[in-house]
Amino acid sequence: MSINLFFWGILIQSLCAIIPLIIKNENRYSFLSHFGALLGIVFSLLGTIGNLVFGSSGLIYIGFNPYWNSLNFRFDSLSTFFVLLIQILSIPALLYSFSYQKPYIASGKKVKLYVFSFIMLIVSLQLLTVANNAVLFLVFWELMALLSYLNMVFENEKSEVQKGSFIYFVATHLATFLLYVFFLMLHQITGSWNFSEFHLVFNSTPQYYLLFALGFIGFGIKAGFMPFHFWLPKAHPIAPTYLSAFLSGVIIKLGIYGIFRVFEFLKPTDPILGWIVLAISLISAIFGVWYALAQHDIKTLLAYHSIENIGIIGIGMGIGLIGMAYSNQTIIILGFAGALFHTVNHAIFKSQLFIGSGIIYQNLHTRNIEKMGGIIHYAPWLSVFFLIGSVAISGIPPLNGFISEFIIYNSFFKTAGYFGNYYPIFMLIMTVGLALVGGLAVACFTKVNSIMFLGLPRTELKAFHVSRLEYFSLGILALMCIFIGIFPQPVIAFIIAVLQGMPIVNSFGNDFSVISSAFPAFSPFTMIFLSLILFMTMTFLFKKFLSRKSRIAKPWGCGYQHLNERMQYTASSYADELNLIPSNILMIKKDAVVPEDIFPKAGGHFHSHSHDFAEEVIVRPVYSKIIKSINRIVFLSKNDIRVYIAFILIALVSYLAFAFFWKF
Amino acid sequence: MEKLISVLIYLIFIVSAPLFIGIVNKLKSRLTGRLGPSIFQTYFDLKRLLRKETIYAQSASFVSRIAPVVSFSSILFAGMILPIGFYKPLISFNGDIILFAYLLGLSRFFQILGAMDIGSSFEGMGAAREATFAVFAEPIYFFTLGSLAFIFKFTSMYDIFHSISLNDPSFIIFIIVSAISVFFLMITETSRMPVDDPNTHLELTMIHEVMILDNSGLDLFLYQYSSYLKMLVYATFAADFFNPFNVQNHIIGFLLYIIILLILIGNLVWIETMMGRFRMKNIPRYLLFAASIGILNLLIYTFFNK
Amino acid sequence: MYLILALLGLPLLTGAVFFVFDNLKIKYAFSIIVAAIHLAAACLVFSGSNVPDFEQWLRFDALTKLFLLILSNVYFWVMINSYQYLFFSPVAKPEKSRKIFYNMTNLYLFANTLALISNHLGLYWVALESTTLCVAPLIYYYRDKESLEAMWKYLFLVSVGIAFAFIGILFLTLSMHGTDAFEKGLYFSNLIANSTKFNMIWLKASYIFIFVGLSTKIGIAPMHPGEVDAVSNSPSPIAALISASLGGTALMGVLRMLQITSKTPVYQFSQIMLIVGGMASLIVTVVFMFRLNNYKRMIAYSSVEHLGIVVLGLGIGGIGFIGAMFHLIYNSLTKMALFFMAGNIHRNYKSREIHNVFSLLKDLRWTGILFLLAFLAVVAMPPFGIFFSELMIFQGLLANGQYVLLSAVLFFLLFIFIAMSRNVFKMMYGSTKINEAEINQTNKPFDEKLNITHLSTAVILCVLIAMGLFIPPALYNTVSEIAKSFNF
Amino acid sequence: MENVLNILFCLSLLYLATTTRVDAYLKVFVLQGILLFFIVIMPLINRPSVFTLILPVTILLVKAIMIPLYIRKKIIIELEVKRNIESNLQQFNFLLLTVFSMIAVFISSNMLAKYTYIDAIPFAAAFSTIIIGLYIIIFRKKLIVHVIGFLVIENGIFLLGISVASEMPFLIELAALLDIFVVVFLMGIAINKISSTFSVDDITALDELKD
Repeated sequence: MSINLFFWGILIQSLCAIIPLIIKNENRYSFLSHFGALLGIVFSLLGTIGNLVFGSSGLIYIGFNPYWNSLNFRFDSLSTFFVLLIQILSIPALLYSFSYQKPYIASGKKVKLYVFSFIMLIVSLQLLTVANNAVLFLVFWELMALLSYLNMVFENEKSEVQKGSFIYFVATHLATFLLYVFFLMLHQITGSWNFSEFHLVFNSTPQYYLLFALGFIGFGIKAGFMPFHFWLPKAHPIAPTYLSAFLSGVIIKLGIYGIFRVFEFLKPTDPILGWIVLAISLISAIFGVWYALAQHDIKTLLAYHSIENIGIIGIGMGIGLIGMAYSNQTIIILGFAGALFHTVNHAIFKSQLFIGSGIIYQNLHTRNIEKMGGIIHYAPWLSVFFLIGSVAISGIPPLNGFISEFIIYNSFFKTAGYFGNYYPIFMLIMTVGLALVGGLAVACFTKVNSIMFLGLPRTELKAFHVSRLEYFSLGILALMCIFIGIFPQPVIAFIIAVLQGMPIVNSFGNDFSVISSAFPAFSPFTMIFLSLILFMTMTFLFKKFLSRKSRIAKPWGCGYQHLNERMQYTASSYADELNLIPSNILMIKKDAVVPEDIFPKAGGHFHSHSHDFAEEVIVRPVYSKIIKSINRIVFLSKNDIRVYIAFILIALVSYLAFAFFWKF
Repeated sequence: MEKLISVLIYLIFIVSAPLFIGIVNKLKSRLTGRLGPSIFQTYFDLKRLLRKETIYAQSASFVSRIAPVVSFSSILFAGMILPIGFYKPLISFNGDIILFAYLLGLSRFFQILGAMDIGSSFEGMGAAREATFAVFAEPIYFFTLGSLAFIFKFTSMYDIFHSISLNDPSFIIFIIVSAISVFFLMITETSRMPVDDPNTHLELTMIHEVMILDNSGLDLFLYQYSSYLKMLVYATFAADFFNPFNVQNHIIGFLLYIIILLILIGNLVWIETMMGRFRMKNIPRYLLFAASIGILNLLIYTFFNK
Repeated sequence: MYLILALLGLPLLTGAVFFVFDNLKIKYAFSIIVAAIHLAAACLVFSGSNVPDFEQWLRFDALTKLFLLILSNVYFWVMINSYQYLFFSPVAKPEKSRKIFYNMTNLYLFANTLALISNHLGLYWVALESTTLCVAPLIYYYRDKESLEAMWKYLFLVSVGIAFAFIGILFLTLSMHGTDAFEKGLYFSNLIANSTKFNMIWLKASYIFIFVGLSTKIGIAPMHPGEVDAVSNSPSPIAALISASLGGTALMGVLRMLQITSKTPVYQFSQIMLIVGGMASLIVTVVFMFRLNNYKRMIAYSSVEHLGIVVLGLGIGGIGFIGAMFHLIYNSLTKMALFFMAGNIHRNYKSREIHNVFSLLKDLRWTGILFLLAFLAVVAMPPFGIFFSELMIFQGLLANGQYVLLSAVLFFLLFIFIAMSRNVFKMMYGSTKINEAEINQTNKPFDEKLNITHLSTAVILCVLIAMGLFIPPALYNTVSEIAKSFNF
Repeated sequence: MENVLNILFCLSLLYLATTTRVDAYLKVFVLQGILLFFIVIMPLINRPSVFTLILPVTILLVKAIMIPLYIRKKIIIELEVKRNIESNLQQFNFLLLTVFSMIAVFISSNMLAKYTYIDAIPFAAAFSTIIIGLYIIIFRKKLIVHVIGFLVIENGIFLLGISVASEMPFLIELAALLDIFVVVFLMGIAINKISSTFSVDDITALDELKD
């Protein structure tokens, strides 16, 4: 019953996607399609929850193709987890996209194509996670890439939008080519196209490592691990904000979903693979956040933070992988639980931050944080929600970011405990790495919050309009952050249920009592955090009651009374000292004109910009070398008929020689 | 009964926080040949601040009103996790060393926001320095405590410190090594002499002081009290490493704790009078040095103890 | 018997009669009727109704049925769109080239159908030569320097190529000497039946000559330039006709030779030849795709690439062979869609240069979207068929264990994708270099009414999507029958 | 007797390689047409039936009379084409090339004659005509010379057909001849147009189609 509810929901959504193509009036179809799609999502959400509760792992056939045999769907626990994530996150995204497009419709921009492709994107995501046939998976995978590209060219007049979306499209296409080979090899080995039959004994296949590399890199490009992340900082800032919120909140998670599937198919039993995943994720985490520290564009900064959080999720998965190698169930559970929990958290607070930055972009029409400032006086509630988001993302206790990092820390300690010899040292390095990431995240988000919201406004601000709908979508996400932070038990129970369903977990013995013991006790958290918040409100009220008189005066500034906004700390000066350390990796270029004479006249300026290491050193030179070598093949290009005839003669003679001297 | 004693100990801990700084100032002035203020001078300052009128800057928003409250209460809660005088702390569960670090992170987060809220370049400079040095403080904490946690396979503060028994000579090396790095962590976090001079008034050199430059009245009270508390929390954290001869009797344990604290004060004062400040540029290098000591004892353990 | 009349007689008759008429409207109506009848006949033949084989002169096996259906489908769509095109095409002296347009297209249909269904190698050769003759004046439609040069090059190159094919046929007869098949003559059925008794050296030599000769017409590198010049300078219906149907007919000769050599030890060699040809066309496309600035030429090179992939698939065999068959079908549909839209763009922007075409999505709303969809089809995006056929070919490559070849093919396809998408997206969005405002005044407003080309392209794309995911059983049976006849 | 005619054919090729004037090319082409006529007539002498005679007569008619007349009238006179054929390869090298290729063809056809059922001389003559025809196209600039080169290739193919004594049905031979004539006819029209639009009729003019 619940499954066809899910498919009914999908049907409604796709119908709503087609509405804009029929109705002419912009406002009417945008309203109809957005809220119709919302209704569809609620339907399919009920469907997924229904079949999670009633549990149905049967296959749903939608057609038969002579070459790819049955095109079917399957609701196993991992895909239900990700479908739920997509559906929950698409509600605020749709609300925000509706209000984001309103000013554009008012200014007469035709948004038909973009409304259609955004809703179809949500539909293809849901079907992608549920697809069980490899070819069907590839179809929806490419559709996802195509539709997100079509959506990304929202403001395609600007050249940076054209360039960024082109890089995104090529990167996903490269990832898909790797996945072609990955799925074809799996088909060749197991002889079937269904995910449920793709399980392989480790040492029976010679190309085992090649398969793992293909799968991991293919999905890693989409997830955004460090060496293959070059498209992410280019694609996020130029996409319309509702898409970049959805892109980094949900679409990147599909790379993670893919990597989980790779683990499920290959069941790696070699710890080295675990170590590789751990190393890549640690690098992505540390350098993700360090690059973010050096950025001035708010959306590139958030994009790099997505890389950092993907790194943290990767660390959880690496630990799980090591657990699988030694087939020790507690480690597997801890690692994967940390990864899944952080996926949920990241989806929530990252969409919140992106929506916040989108609202600011719509009012100030700039993404450069050095031009913002003092927004808290004009939109206090917006800065409260943004503050909650940034506290959550840097993993500070009362909110949900801390819980998932806590699980991952615990997995480090448990791994060091179980496996002797060198593991404690490596686990220590991982703990310190994660702590460093936490510290840098704190530094980065204090910078973002203080430069954007606090202090004096750097560009004069008049009205700051935030629609009720935007407040509502931000409100839902903020509430989720706080709720999960203080009451993690329900989400933990849900994740344990998902883990029980996953073959990679329950195939190592399924006495799930060990699971509850593996998990650190969460009951103290609720008690501590509640009392912490209670204590804070108490002291705040006490302070308000006790301080009978409080006065507003000019800031002290050691006696200098004429503080103006240009004397404030800017983003680059705040993060300057921290950026000096890996400056050759961050590739920070500073151009500064310093007036020399004693009474300096105007004209001095300072600008620092960081280039992406992976792009400058790996992708760009390789690409230009290939293009140069392609262009060097010049002899083919003479367009004289005698040359063509000479080609025919040469081809003939060479084939004849080849035919008669080849020994077969 | 057990719970009652730990609550009582915790209350004493909170009340005696300013006393610790009072003794330090008194001892320091004595060493430099001055009579120096009485050890209760810090209490009088706090009382004076209670009466004072709180002044907020024009550019300040609600953040600068809640920042002192949040940073004060998070340090209070961090104190609850520490085993004071080798007693069982109020909060202790598996994994509370992570909660301890991140609670301090929370207080730092809001202190920086409070400073940046005023929008003057002095607070900005202090906040930037605080954020930079905090990034290096966390690795020191995790290196030392993490390596101990890995050695003893416990993740709760109380269990770790109780499993350190000084009668086995190899443990003494660990304790000395981690004590040095933790002492350095204490100096950085509580902005004592070699890293930052607590009672200088030259804005360009201050780190911690300049962040609370613009606060007054009750906010300043809360900030001052939380800095005293932070000082005592880090002192106790350093003291807990020396849990001699796993003493069972509480009274002797508590006395031992006070003696170790006094030794610590002596150390602190000695360094403050003798050494000048490090240059701001190479403070990160010293912090990395302190962190690498931490990893030393894990290497010792794993390789020699095979 | 009436089927033969519909397939061959009617086009010949109308082709001849039209030399007398010169009223364009009647000619258009007549040729659409002929095309419709031809399509109906082809469908009947495809669905298995038996046709007399004129004492061995004609042959209706699975391969001919499939190719016949492709040809008539392409011809039908081209005929529908030709009238729309004739009236608006920017030609200096239109009436002279319009007069002979419909005669030549009908004669082309006759020659092409004859070539497809002929059972005798010589008859096939003559019909192929006459298709070149029919197409040459059509290429010269624009009567300007480029089209003249393109016609000359095409005519000269292809006739030299086909002459070499004739040498190949003579070598085949040489290889038949001394066997009893010699008396029975050059009938395909006879050749395929007792090909094992032939002399291997001459069979190999004849295969080479026929492959090289015909590849000038198919467009396989290094003999592709003639085809590319012709396709990129002829009017877009004719370009669609050439690249979609003519390539297939020439490929028929190569397939027949493959069938002949399939039972003999020469088979492995002929497969390697096909693979080499396929790879060469991919390399050539990559090289030229980065340098060109003319979107019609870009589509021409993409058809060289796709026919290279088809030949590669044929060379691999097994699932790759089946993939190649489907690839041929899907490629013919995609090429038509692309060329019709290119024709539309050419008519509105009056230039074939990519940098003169900009903000297509904004100005020509329908053409822009359909051109983008057609481009996505040609670059193997999933809902469209080419994705599935390419997947089959990759699967065949893997089944043969050719990892290196597969990675090379993927590498080239990726770079072709990069180059093509860069060009197409430059056309799609507003050009940032030239200041758009003053440009718009010059050639605005475009008449973007929904005309027949849009409708037919939309229908073609829908057929492409439908055939991609859910393959009709009749097609599946025919393709597996073909595979059996090549003993896969 | 056939061998003598074939050798004469090769001689005509060599002459082609040396001359630099266009109408000399034409005369050689006419000679080759006549030689072909005799080669075809030779085996049919002993059973003279009208039916078998049609083919040689058409060859004579098409190859020796109609095409040369057409070329001479339409191209050389109307366009007063300059006499000599510019070539981008000195005559001497071209001659060397033709001689070497003919030697190579003769050697390989002898080798082949041992394994398979062919008689060496006619096969070698036919094959060398084809190759020399190709060289003419590759190394000459004038368009008319290209057409003549193409016709020489056709002669070579026809000679090959006869030497292989293939039982190619009569209708196909005739259709092939007809096709060749139509191709030449079209090329003639094209050259007219080219020389009128490009005002110079050698191949270098044809480079409008850049990428």
